[in-house]
Amino acid sequence: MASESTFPLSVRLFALIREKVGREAIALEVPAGTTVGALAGRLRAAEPAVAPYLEASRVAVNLTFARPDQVLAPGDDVALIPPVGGG
Amino acid sequence: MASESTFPLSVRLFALIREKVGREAIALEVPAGTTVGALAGRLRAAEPAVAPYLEASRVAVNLTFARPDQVLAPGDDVALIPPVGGG
Amino acid sequence: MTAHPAPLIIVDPTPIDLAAIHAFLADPAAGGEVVFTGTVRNQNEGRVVHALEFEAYPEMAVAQIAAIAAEMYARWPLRKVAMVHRLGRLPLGETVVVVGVSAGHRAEAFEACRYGIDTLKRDVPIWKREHFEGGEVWVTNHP
Amino acid sequence: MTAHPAPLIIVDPTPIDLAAIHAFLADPAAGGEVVFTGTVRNQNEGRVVHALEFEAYPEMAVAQIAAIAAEMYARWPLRKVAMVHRLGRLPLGETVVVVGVSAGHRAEAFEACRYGIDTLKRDVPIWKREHFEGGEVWVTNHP
Repeated sequence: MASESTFPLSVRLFALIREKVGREAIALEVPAGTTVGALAGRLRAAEPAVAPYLEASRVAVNLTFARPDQVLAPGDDVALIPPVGGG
Repeated sequence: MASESTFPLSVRLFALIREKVGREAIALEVPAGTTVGALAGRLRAAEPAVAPYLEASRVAVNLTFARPDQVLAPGDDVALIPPVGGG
Repeated sequence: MTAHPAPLIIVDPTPIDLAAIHAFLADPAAGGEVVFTGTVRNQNEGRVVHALEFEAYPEMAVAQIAAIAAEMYARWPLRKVAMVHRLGRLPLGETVVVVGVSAGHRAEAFEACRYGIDTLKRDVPIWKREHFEGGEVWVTNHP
Repeated sequence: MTAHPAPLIIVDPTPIDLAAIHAFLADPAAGGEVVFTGTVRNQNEGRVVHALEFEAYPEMAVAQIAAIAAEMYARWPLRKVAMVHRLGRLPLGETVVVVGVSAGHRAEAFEACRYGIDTLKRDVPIWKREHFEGGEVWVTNHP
């Protein structure tokens, strides 16, 4: 491809992950066409401290749990959801 | 047997049965050794109006549902329990 | 024999105090509490209901409920059990019966509460007279 | 599409008002109501617990609870659904979560209430930090 367009994506962190990583969100710049399933690699590269928590976590996009094949779009509200403990 | 001893037994009535029979209890005089299972015949003889309700009802003795082979004793607190509707 | 907290059992015409029942069920070792509440509904089997009237054999009703509570304690690891049934004539929406259970974990609380109300409806000598649009009738629970 | 009464959904730090939830669940056509209440317990997995602290992703928690309530309405003939979760640091005995359901008949109320709390514990983004004798730890629900 001649030129690869990218867009900024902020991934929110909560609870244990927020505490271990030491911030509220990780800012990424991702290529158009990036899927939810490809996020883990990008997060690990951007912030190694998040690596141990990726496998057990789910990804939420726009307030819903997302499937790995979902393609991310500019403006998506993305969050990393570690195992929950409510109730 | 030379002499047959008997004792008085009052059988309490409730709800539909009390209403249809028109009283709170049926007074019986029963032979010693009378079982719970034998009560129906005695009640029917003493008060024909109770007959239609005997089959669907249970007998309680001293605040517990009684088995048909239980032998009644003087002073027992006996009640006819039509199908319940609580809750 | 394990000692269990005495159950809360009431069968009388006073209005049911749900807050008092929740307070009774509270227990430092209980993480979950399930409360079933039965109320007077506006219809039954196609009839428009105006009120329900409950009559009991009160001494036996209390004894039967105590026996049911004892079974619940024997079958599940429960903290507290409350079973309350109101008597008399009750208008629409009024609370008729409450069965409440607290336990360390929710699975037991749900199962025991369900067992409590099911068994109460089958074995406790309380009768219901339905005042409906056009008449009155004694109504029994389906087995 | 059938219109259902909007569920009562609250996820915030204000104390949970059980009486208000019972009042919300009341419905002329509901004969039965099942309310699950979860409270802060004094121990967990052998640890002596002093308090629990709940954090949420609040917008998503509300959206997920709304989705669970919609599923409950779709699967069972319910009248009203209430799902309330408190946030912040809560001492022993405090009410953490309430799932309440009213329905024409009790079987559905029990099943739907159980489904509601089970699903909330699995899929709603709320996290729990346990303050115990000797430390603090994030605790997750077992699947």
